[in-house]
Amino acid sequence: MKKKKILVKEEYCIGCRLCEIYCVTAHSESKNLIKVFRYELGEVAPTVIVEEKEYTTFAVQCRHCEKASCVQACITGAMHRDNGTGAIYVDQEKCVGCWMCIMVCPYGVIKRGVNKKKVASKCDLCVDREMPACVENCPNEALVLTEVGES
Amino acid sequence: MRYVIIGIGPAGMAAADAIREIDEKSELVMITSEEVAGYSKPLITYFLGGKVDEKRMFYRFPWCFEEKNISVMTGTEIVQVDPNEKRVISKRGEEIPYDKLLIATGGSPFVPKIEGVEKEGVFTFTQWKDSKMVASYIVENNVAKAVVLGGGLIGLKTTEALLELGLKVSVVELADRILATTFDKKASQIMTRALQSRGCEVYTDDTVVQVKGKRKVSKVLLKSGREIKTKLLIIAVGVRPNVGFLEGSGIEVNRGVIVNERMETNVENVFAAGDCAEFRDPSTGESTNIAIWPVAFAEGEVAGYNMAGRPVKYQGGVPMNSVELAGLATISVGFTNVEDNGVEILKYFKEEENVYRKLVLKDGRLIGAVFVGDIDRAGIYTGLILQKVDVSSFKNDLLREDFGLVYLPKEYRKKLMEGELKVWLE
Amino acid sequence: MAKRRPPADFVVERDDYKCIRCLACVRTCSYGANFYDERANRVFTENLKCVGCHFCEAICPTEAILVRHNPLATRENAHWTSEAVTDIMKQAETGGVLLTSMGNDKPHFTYFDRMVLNASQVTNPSIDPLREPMEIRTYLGRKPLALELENIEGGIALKTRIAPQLKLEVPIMFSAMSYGSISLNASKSLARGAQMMGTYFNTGEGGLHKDLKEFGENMIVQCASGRFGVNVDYLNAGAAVEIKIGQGAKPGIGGHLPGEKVTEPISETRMIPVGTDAISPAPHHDIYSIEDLRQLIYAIKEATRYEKPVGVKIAAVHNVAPIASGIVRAGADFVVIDGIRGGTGATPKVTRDNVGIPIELAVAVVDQRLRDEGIRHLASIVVAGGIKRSSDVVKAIALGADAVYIGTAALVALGCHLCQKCYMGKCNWGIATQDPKLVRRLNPEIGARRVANLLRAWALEIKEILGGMGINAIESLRGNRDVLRGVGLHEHELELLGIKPAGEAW
Amino acid sequence: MVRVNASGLHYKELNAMVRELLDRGEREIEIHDVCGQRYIGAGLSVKDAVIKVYGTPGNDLGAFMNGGQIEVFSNAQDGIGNTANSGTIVIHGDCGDITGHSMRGGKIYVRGSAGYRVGIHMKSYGENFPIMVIGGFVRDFLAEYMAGGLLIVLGLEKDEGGNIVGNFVGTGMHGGTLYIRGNVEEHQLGKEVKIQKAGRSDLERIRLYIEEFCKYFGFDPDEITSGAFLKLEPYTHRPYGKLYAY
Repeated sequence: MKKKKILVKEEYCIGCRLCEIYCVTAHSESKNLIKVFRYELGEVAPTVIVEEKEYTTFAVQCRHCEKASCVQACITGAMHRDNGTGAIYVDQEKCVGCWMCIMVCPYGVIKRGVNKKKVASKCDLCVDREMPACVENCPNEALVLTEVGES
Repeated sequence: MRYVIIGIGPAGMAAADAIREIDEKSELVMITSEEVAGYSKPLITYFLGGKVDEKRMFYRFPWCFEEKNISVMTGTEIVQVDPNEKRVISKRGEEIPYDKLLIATGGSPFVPKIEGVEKEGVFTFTQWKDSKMVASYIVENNVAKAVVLGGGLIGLKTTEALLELGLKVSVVELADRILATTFDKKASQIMTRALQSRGCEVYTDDTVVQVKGKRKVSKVLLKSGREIKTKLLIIAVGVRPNVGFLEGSGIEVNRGVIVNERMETNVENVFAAGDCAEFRDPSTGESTNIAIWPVAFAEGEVAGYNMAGRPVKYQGGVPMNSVELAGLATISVGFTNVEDNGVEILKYFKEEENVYRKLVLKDGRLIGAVFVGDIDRAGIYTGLILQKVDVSSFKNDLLREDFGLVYLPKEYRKKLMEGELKVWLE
Repeated sequence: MAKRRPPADFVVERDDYKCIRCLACVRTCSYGANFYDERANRVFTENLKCVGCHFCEAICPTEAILVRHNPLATRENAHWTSEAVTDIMKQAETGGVLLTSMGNDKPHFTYFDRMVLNASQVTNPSIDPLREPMEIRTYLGRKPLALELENIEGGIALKTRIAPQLKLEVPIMFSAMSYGSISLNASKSLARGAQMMGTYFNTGEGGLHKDLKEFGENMIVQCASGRFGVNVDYLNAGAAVEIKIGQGAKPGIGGHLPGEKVTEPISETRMIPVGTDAISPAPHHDIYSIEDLRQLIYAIKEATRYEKPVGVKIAAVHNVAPIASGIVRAGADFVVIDGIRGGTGATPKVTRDNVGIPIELAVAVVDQRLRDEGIRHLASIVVAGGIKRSSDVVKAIALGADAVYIGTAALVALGCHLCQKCYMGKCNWGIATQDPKLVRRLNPEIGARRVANLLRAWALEIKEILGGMGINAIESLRGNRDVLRGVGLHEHELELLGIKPAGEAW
Repeated sequence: MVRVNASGLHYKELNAMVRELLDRGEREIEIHDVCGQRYIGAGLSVKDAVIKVYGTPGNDLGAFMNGGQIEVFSNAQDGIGNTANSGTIVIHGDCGDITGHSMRGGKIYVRGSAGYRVGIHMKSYGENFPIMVIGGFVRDFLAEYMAGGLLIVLGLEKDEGGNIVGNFVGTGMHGGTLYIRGNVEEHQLGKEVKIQKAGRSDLERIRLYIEEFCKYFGFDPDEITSGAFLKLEPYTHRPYGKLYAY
C-alpha cells in the first residue's frame, strides 16, 4: 500500500501561514478564500498549525503515525485508520469529545472542533483532492507530499 | 494454535488485533461475561446522558469479529483457569481449551459496606447494563434527584450524565476534594466550582453511611449527619482488578495479575493485560496497576504480539485522564500531586477564563501535567513525559501560551517529525 | 518650514473586499511596510517604506494587492525628472554618496536591440534542431594554433598538449556573486543549477562556503583585490580561477562589505573577523601593470599546478581592446568583459550609471583586436553585463564571444524584482540578504530548478535560431558577424561592431 | 636534504622540480644559483618542508603559501608572501614592495629594509594571524588597508632622510597593530591611525617575535627591546561607515 505523507521542511518555511488559509478553504462550504473569510469563519478551522519562534517557523499537521496513539486512545472508535489510504481519520459522528486523542498526540495537532459539534478535528490529507491544499499552496515548498511504502 | 482472550475491553480487543496482524488463520476465541461484546465501556455515561445512542456504543461492530475470524462467547463468566490442562472453565461448566491465554477481565466495582445498600435504587456503574438499568429506573420512578457516591472520574462522568438528564445531583466524596487521585487541588477546586455553578452539590470529607427507605431508596444519611432525599444512589468509589476467579490457579496475583514487560504471567502461556494486570517494571522492580484506556490498549497490544510470537516489550505508562465536565475540558497526565523536595512546579492560572496549567518537573524532566480549560496541544507534554525528555533547556518556555514543537530541542523535534519515536512499545 | 522628505517610490493599493486579513503580507514584509490595525480590522501600508519588491503582491492569496509606481507628481519636466529631483533631496538631507544596486537602469542605447539576425531562405537550408544534431557545447581556455598528431602503436594520438579547458554544455554561466552579497541559498541555487545544466557558477570574492565545496566541478573561484577567503585550497577548489580586476557596475572602484554584514558565517568564508569592514581596494596592489597581472596569473597557475584555466575579468571601458590584448598576452586563458549594464550588490549610483561602455561594442572591438593581433586563439572571451534573453547570447557570440555570464537574469529567475535595494540586506526574496529569516525564503531546490529551466529554455531558443540560420554548431557562430545586421545605427558604430546595416547583402 | 641548481632554469621548470621533490617526500631542499626565478614556494602547503634559497629569487616568493619554511640568504624581490595563509619566510637581506600583501597568516622576517606598501591589506582570521618583522626601514604606505595581524618595523637601518618609515603610514587601516621602533612624525601618518607609546604589555607581546628575529639574524633581543616603540592602531574597524546615502 502506498501511503501519502507530508514532509515538513522546517528550513524553508517562511511563516506566511498560507497553508492554514488554504486548509480552511479546502474544508469549507464555498471553497473560496474570500467567501470563507466573509461568511464562514468560525465554522471551520485549519488543521495545520504554524509554529513560530524567532527564526524558526514550520507548519505541522497530523503525521498519520505508524503506531498512532490517538487511535489507541480513542474510546469510541471514531479515530481510525483507513485501510485504503493508510491515513488516520476521525469519524465526527462517532466522536464524543472526550479529548483522549488530544491528550496523547505528541504533535499536538488534534483540535477541538470549532463549530457547534464538539468533536475532534484533524488533518484528513485532503481526501478529496489529489494534493493536500497546504502542500499545493505552500509558496516555498516547505511542505512536500511524498508517498511511502510499496505500491 | 488456539488463542483465548477473556474480556472484550480495550486490552482484549487490542490483543486480538495484534494477534491477527501476525496470525490471520489460527483460532481466536474471545469471552465476555456480559451479554454484548465490542461496546466501549467509557461510553456508558454518555449513553446515560443521551449523547450516544445504542448503535454508537459499539467500538467494534459484531461483524468485525466475523471479519477477523474471531469467535465470541457472550454471557460466559469464567470461574476457573486450569493451566495444567490448558483450559478455562465457565460458570455454566463449559471447558474451553487454549494454547495461549490472555486474561483481560478488567475491574469490578467496589462497594463499601453501607447499611441498606441492597435496596432498590442503589447502583454501581461500570457496565452498559448498569447504564440501561439506571436510565429505566429514572424514568420508571420519576427520579428528580440523585446522589453519587464517589468524586472520581466515573462518579463525575455519571454526575455529568445525570445533570444532562435534568436531575439534581449531590456528589459525596470521602477525600477532601473531588478528583483527588487524578487531579491536583487547584484543578479540583476549579472543577468543583464549575459543577456547583450548574447546580450540583458537592460534599467532601464525607460519605454515605446509611441508605434509608423501605424497599427503594428514599434518602441517604451521610457520615456528617446530613440527610439527602433521593431516589437514586450511584456508588462509584472505584474498581478493583477482576481477578477473584484466578484463586487456586497458580497465577501470581497481588492487586492485579503480575506481568512482566511482555505481559507474561508467572504461568507459561498465560498473559494478562489491562485493568486486571499489574505491570512489574523489571528495571525498577515497582509494580503499577494503571486502570486507564490507553494503558489497557497498549498492554493488550504487547500481549497480543507476544502471544503470536513477536517479541515486543512494553515501555511502561503513566496515569492520564481526559474528561470534560460542566463544559470544562481537563486533562491530567503523570504525577500531578507530588510535593516532595526534588520537585519543581510551574503554574499558570487565568481565573476569569477558568484556564489552569500546572507542570511538575523532577530532575530536569517533566513528570506530570494538569490542564483545565485550555487543553490544546496537551499531547506534546504527554510526549515529553513519556519520552522522559530533558526539558531544562526550555523550561521557561513550557508555560507559554504558544508553546509548541518549535520550543523543543531540535534533535527531539527532528526525531518526532520523522516519526522515529515510539511511545508505548520498544 | 516643512520637512523635506522624498516622496514614496511606490504605493501599495489593497482591495479591501478581496483582503481576507490573512496577514501574509504583514508577516513577510522585511521592510515593515505593511501593518494590521486590529481595531479597524484592516491592513494598511506605509508607502514610504515600500521598495517595490512585490513580495506582498506575490504572496497575497487573493490578489488583493497591487504595488504601483509613484513618481513625484511635479509639473512634467523632461529634464528635471522625478529621479533627478528625489536624488537631490536625498543628498541634501544626508550629504552622502547615493548608493544603489543591480545594473544600470538608464535608457542608454542597447545595441543588442538594434541588431537583427539572419535566417536561411532557399539557399543553405535551415536545420530543424529537434531532429538534427545541434552542437552548443563550448570549451573555454587556450586553444592551440594547430594540432600535432603522432603515430602510436595501434593508431594515432594527439601530440599537442591541450591547455586546461572549461566544458560548458550551454554557453551561459552564472557570473560572480559572492556569498555575502547574496545568500547561501541563492549561491546553492546557482551552484546546483549549474551542475544540473553542465555549466559553471562563480563564487565571487567572498570565499568559499563549506556547503558549496561539493559543487567544485561546476565552480569558478574568484580572486579579487581583497583576497577574501583566498588561499591555496580555495584556488584549487574549483574548476578555474578568475582574477577580478573590474566589474561593469563599478569600473575603477573597489568594494566594501560593511562590518554589520560580516556575520559569523560570512566571516568564516571571507576569513576576516566578525563585524569588521571587508574592504576590497580599487586596484590589486600587486598589479599596477600588465606585467604585474602576468605575475599574479602565473602565481596562481603555479599554486594550481597549471591544471586550471585562469581568467581575468575587467569592466568594459574606453580602452578595453588594448587592455584585453594585454591580458591575453599576460597569459589569461579566458577574458571576461563586463559591460556598463553589469549588476552589483552595492555601488555608487553615479558610477553605475555613467562609467563604462556597452558590452556589444566592447566584445566587438576586443574580438577584432585579438584577431588582428593573431592571438584570438590564446584565450576565450566571456561576455557579461545585461544579457537578458537568448537572442542577446546569440548576438554576443556572433560578435565574438565564446560564452556569456548572466547575473541579474539568474537572480530574476530566483525571484528578484529589481528593487535595487540589495545593499540594504533585507531582500524579501531571500536573495541579497543574510537574515536567516529571509534567506529561508529561497528554497534552493526551487531556485536550482528555476535557473536550470531558464538555461534550458535559452539553450532551446539558441538552437532554434542557429537552425534557422542553417548553422549546426555554435562554433560556426562565434565571431560570425555576417549573421548580424544593424538597424538605425551610425556608420562608425557599425564599423566598430563590424557589421553591415540591415538591407545590405553579403 | 636535496640540492637543486637553478642556473639556467625557467621558473616553471624549477618550481615543477621543487614540487616533484616535495611530492616524493623530500622535506629539505636547497636551491642554489637562483637568479630571478619567480614563485618559488608558491602554494607551498607541506607543513614540515624547508626550502633554502641561495642567489636572488624573483617576485611572489611564497605566494599563497600555506605552511613550511622558506629561507632566502640574500635580497628578495616584490610580493613576498603574497596572500599567504601560513608558513614562515626568512629573508637575510632587503626585500621589495608589497611584502606580505594580503597575508592572512604565517610569518615573514626580513633582516634588512623593505619597499613600498609593505603589509598592505594584511588580515587575520581565527587561528590565522600574520606576523611580519622588518629589521630596517620601509617606504611609503606601510600597512595600507591593514585589517589584522602584527607588523613590526625595527629601524635598525634608516633611509636617505633618516626615516624609519615613509609617508601615509596606515592609510585605510582598520584592524591589526603596527609597532615601530623609533620616531614617526604625525605628518607621516594616514588619517585612520592613532599613535601611542608602546607600554610594557606591548613589549611583552612582541618580545617573542623579536627573539625569533634575533635567532635568525644574530641580534641581541635585549638590545633591540631596549629602544622605545610606538604603537599604531586604527581608530575604528569601520572607517567608511558614514559615506553613503540610502
